[in-house]
Amino acid sequence: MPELKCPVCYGTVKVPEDALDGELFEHEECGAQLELVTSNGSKVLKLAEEVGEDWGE
Amino acid sequence: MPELKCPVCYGTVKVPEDALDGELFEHEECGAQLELVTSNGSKVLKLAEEVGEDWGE
Amino acid sequence: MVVVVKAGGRVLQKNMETIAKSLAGMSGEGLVFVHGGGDVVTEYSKKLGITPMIVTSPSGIRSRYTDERELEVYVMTMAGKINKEIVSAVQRFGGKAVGLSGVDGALLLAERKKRIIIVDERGRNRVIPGGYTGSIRSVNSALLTTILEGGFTPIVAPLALGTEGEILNVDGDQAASWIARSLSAELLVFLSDVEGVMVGGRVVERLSPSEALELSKTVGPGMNRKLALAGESVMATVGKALITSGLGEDLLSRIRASQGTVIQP
Amino acid sequence: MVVVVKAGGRVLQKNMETIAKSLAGMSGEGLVFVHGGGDVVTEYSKKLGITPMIVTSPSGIRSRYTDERELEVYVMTMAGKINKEIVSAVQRFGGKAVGLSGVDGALLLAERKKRIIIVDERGRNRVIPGGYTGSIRSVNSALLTTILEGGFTPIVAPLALGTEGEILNVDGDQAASWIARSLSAELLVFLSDVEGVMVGGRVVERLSPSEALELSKTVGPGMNRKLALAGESVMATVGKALITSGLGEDLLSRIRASQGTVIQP
Ligand SMILES: [Zn+2]
Ligand SMILES: [Zn+2]
Repeated sequence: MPELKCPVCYGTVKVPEDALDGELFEHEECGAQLELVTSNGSKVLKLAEEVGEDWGE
Repeated sequence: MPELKCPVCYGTVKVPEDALDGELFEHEECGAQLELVTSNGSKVLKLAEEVGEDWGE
Repeated sequence: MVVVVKAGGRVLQKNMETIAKSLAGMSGEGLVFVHGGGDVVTEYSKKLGITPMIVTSPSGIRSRYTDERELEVYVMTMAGKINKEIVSAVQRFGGKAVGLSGVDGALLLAERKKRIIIVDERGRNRVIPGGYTGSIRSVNSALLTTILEGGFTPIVAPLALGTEGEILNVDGDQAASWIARSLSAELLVFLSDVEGVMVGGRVVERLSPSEALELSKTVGPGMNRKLALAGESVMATVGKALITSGLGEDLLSRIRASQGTVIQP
Repeated sequence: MVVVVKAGGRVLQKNMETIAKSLAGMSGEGLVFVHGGGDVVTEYSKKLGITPMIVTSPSGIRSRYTDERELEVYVMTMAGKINKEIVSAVQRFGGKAVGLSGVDGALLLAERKKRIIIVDERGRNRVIPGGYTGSIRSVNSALLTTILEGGFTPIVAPLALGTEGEILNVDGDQAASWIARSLSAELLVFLSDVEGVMVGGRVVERLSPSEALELSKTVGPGMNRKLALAGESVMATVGKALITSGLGEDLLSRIRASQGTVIQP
């Protein structure tokens, strides 16, 4: 299970091997909602923002 | 070319071998608009009525 | 003052943005817009595995034969896709548009042909059961008046209610003409893909209603119907009819300047 | 006096004739009808070779994910097929109905989700680009008022205009609730396929708006949304909400007698 850096508290976040881009993780230590993205070919976590639940018929 | 009876003037109407049900013939002798139909297994002519041109988009 | 504008599917596909912008510019001035869209219906029929059947009447008028499955696609495409695309486009340009069909408020009442005459593939006249197409018999203009008075522009899809309450496919040109007559429109505009009625390679600029009816017997299919309807409308209650191009950028000025073929007493 | 009634696609498919007859019976009394029809959209998407994608939000709300092609089918099915079928059926029973969608007259304005959170097939939360679905933000009731004052019954398909003038898919229950609030409706009715809100095998007969909101957190999907919207509507400007069955023959008397779950202060 890879360990990535939390961009909010700089702590460590454990992410599953098979995690996909867009996958969300709440960092328990700081409460931040984090999103997995690929940046320059490597997986990093960024703060998730501007997301909501889907609505529609 | 089969000859059928005109139901209006009782004259003779010549109809092509390959005529289909619904096909229309004007009987020149009496001017009647006639429709070919199958009745009890044989082809007969009846007076065509209540038909118009198609309209629609 | 009421102006009724009709555009067919081909013109709309080629020039949707300009048409929507022009309609938005005339919105609130008593404008009623009627659209076609037969080509898009054909496209979706094909996608759904339905082969469209085009029939030709003994007088040479070609039209789509509409069975139950085709009617369904017709309603979805005309009153759903095309109508709402126009409505949203007009509103993007600041107009206040309301999509309707002849079914809504029993706006258009039509008679369905129980049996129709077609010229079959061997060129012979034959009677077949009529499809779900109708010939318009009356207009309930109450709904149109209500919506126009509310400051909205009705965008009308060519559907009608049959005598048994069933939905029917009706000709868009016919729908526009009936609506214009029922509202005693000042102007009825047919937007076509040519500059006007062409005779000898030139646009005929002006025709009386009776000249329009006469000429309708000799011009090509499509235009013959528009010309006859234009003549009949002006003979009834419509002030003036205009057959002009729906292509190009200057649509609004073409209409305001009556460029094209004008049918007027 | 305004009454807003909402029925989903499943109830409509099962009981179309009775519903149309009941709507005709209430026509002219300030009735607004909002319909769903997700199942029919799915059916046509399949026919057109589009695989519908259903997404589940982290709070357990399942909804259709609408890409551009699906939106097209959605518009055709909702605003075309289903809407015009209801309109023609209501008119067969003597009502005066006008089919609309949230796009017409800019009736419903919605915000599109640029990005949405879903629970993916592995049960994990993930962000994906938002489809063509919207969350309603405002209602322009001018068109509804115009049409109601004209004596017609609006039949509303759950579409809305997005902030860039694009057409969006919105939830029918949400549409009904927003419309009821904007018109300060006396009554908002959700026609469901059960007798009312069930707790312990029994219909809950009466709830205050805050009890409705509380209970909405524990009842099953579908009903949770209706219950929350019913509570919020009555907390705002709506007199009373009713969640009842849209099946069976006695629809009109069920509504008039407020049989089912009543949400009232
Ligand atoms: Zn952290
Ligand atoms: Zn004879």
